[in-house]
Amino acid sequence: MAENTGIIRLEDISYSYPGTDSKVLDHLNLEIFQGDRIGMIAPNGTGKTTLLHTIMGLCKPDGGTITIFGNALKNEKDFLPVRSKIGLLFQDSDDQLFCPTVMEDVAFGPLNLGFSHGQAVDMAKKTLESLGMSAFEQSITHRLSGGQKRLVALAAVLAMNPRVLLLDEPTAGLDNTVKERLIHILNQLDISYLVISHEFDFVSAVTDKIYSMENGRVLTNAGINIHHHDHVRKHSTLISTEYSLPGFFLEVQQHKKKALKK
Amino acid sequence: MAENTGIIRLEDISYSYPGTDSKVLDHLNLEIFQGDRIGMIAPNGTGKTTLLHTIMGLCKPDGGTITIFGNALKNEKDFLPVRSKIGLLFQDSDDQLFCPTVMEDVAFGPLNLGFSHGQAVDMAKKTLESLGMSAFEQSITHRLSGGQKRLVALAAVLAMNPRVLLLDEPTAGLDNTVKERLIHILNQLDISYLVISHEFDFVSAVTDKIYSMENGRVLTNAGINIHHHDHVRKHSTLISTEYSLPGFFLEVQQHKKKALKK
Amino acid sequence: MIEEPFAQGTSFIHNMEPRIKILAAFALSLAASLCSHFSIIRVYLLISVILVTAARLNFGALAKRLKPLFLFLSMIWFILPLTFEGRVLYHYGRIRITEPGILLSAMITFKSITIVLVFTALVATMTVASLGNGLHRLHLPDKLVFLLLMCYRYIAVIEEEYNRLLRAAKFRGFIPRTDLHSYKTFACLAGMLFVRASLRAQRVHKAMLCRGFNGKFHTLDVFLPNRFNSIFLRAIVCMSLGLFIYEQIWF
Amino acid sequence: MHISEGVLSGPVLIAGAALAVAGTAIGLKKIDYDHIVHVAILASAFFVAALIHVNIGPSSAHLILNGIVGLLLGFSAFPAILTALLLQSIFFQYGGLTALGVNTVVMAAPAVAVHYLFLPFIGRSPRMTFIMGFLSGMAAILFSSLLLGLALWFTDENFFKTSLAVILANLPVMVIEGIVTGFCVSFLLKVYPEIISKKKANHD
Repeated sequence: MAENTGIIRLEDISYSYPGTDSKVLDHLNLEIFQGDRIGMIAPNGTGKTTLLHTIMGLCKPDGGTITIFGNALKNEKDFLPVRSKIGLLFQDSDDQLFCPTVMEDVAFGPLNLGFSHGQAVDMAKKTLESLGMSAFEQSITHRLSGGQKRLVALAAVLAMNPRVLLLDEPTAGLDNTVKERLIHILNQLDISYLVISHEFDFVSAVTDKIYSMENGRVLTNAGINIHHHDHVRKHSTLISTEYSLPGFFLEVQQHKKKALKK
Repeated sequence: MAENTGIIRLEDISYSYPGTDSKVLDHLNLEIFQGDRIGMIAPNGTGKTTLLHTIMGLCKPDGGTITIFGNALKNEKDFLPVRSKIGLLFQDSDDQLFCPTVMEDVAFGPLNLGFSHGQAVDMAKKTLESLGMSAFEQSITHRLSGGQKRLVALAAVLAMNPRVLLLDEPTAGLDNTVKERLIHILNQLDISYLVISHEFDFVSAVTDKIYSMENGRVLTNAGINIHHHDHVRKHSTLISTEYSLPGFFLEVQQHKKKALKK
Repeated sequence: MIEEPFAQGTSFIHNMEPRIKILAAFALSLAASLCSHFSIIRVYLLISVILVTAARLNFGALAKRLKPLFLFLSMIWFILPLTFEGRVLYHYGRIRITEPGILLSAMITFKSITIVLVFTALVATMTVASLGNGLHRLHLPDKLVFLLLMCYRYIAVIEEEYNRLLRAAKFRGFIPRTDLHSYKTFACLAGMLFVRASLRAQRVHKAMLCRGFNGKFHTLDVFLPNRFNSIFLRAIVCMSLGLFIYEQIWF
Repeated sequence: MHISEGVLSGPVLIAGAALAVAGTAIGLKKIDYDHIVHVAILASAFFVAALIHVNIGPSSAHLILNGIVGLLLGFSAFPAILTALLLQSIFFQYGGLTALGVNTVVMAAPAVAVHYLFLPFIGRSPRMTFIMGFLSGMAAILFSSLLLGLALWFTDENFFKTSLAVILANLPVMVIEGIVTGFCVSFLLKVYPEIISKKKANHD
């Protein structure tokens, strides 16, 4: 066992969809420490969303233990106080932004934490400002563009002042401008996070460690050695693909990981 | 001008979203010839979906001419007979499949073309068989996995016997097994196609020419020289990213293109 | 498709508190709908025209908005004079035009235009978000307010889903006709909307739980109460009530 | 299907409003906080589905689908339909504030009736499901047009002929709503039976 315990720690977690046999999570282990910036590269259908929902207590695992901030969590009640300290950014911002205006959406979390209207509005304003989204305070949520929605959703999560962020495909469907803005924002954040994505360049630009998922388990193998080269060389023009992101010629050295023993 | 005309030919096409000034397509030119297998590498927000919708007659361009199969197309009516001969594979299969069972979904197109029920079912069966999906004929489409849905969507498009295929991010969110299957299928097809994707490895594995899009135009420049290196080296395990596809160490030499003059 | 063309504006009506506008609209429309004399209904119509003018609404958009109403009214003018019993004003063979039919058509015309203009001037000049806030502060049930706001929030999302599905159908050669195949296709499309709505509801519910939802809904006030609001409300209510009582006593 | 402002008499408007309030109150009581999102987003889907135009010979009509809403939501159809109608009047000016009560009753009462009449038979066999779906869609429109006719008739006896015309004009709509609802219920039962069976379990 590790000498100091992670803030989130999943041990031996298994989960199958109700009524099916195939295991989405299969004796999975994962530990996130204070200050960790972890990337997880996994295609759809590998159980990544289930993994995040399990951490939030939205999926009840069939077996295993979940320890968050030092407490073992079992039932819905245990998860309630924890949820406000873990910010989950959903893959589809439309699922996450359910209030009519941006301000109401961002203030929703603080209001639920028991802050007064005035305080909640203040917190929302500050968070929006820190993300450069002040201009949208009074905007109608459903009229925003995809990129704006993503940033507002992030603001809604950050306004609750979480200790850990879980990001589910934060770049899905975004164009490069927003992606770069997201990279900039994440790199300036002072909290731990886990980013799930299938975009290697994005993940490597915002994290220190890269894991992957396979057969319902997290692979945190110590030996990953990632070489990344500029592989689209442009002559007469620029090919603006996601490859033209910061993070070129980047060499991510995998930190020595204290791999969890089962 | 080219000596023989392409089956799809866009000349000087401009398009702005209603009520805005910024041009999504800006005097765009594109020609697809019989037998062409073209890849287009374009990130989100560059107008690739608009381009595909323009070819299908869904976005009315502000200027320019669209010639498909030798006919200049102007209004909705002109496009009707053409649509069934161009197969468009949507980025999100959930947007494309709406019938209860796989069989009904695949037979939907042939039925619309006026085939009898028996003929449509026959055509659907054959198409599904050719994609190795016969086992799913009676499955509920909605309950399939993402990869299976993509293949059913492709079957639904192919069942109409199109002369050209347009594929919009066909690999988005798929795992490697399905990607490889898709590569195999595309390489065996005997029709022309245009693949839009941001996955270089996939595109280079299924196409002969690679274009890109920038500032509302298609770049078909002869000078693109693409170097591609294996950049995720695996030691103790496999990181399944989109990079671990066939097509490593690949060098695509751009074919000399007869660039369309304006 | 889902537009709120009148919600943006700078007139004093736009700047009024939602609660006040809802109450005023309610009082005025109710009084107008209960009115049955031409000399009175004209006053209501005048008030509604004044309100619309004060809200400085775009005339073209307003005309467009009144189009369905005028279609309905032309139907009324076509049917009622021919079907109502009463003093015959004109007849051609068996076709007769009666006085009560004409009078009722005229009354319906006055009333419906008045009520629609009041609604446009006072209710359509706020966003649904403000309307929800106003209704909340008027102590309508939490659940109903929330239902309204959530429903509003997801209409655009679901409409976009529908457009994509219909587009996919058209790309595969679907041409709507009067036949079983077409009806079945639309039934599938509608069914798919319900399925996707239900799945989305599950995800949204999870997202709410993640943000500490505990059964309490909040709406935020954007408008501050001021003296002018209550003066406006009193004026409108007094006028409605006054006209109503006047009509009961004098006619 | 709705009646415009300015047509109905005071007593009819007030009776309609009272019934709508009662129905909505019962409906809201049946929705717990975990379920309210579900009702809200299904109401959005209902709003959008009602924008679908289908051809009837040379003309076209938009779907109403209150039968489906009734089958899926039961008494919660009252608040859901009230919400959708209020939003319709805001966006398209289909009616204002005073006729909202009557219009809600006209659409929602048949939806609730259909729920209790036909839902128990749905799911017994594919054939039965289609037939019951067909009847639900048809009956919902039939009841709605009868209610609308009644509202007119109570306003003024001279509206009798108009009421008959309303009911007759809705006959083709009934058939089409029946067909579409039948297919739609069959679709839902095949593709996502939870959406129907969950409600069924609630009041068994």
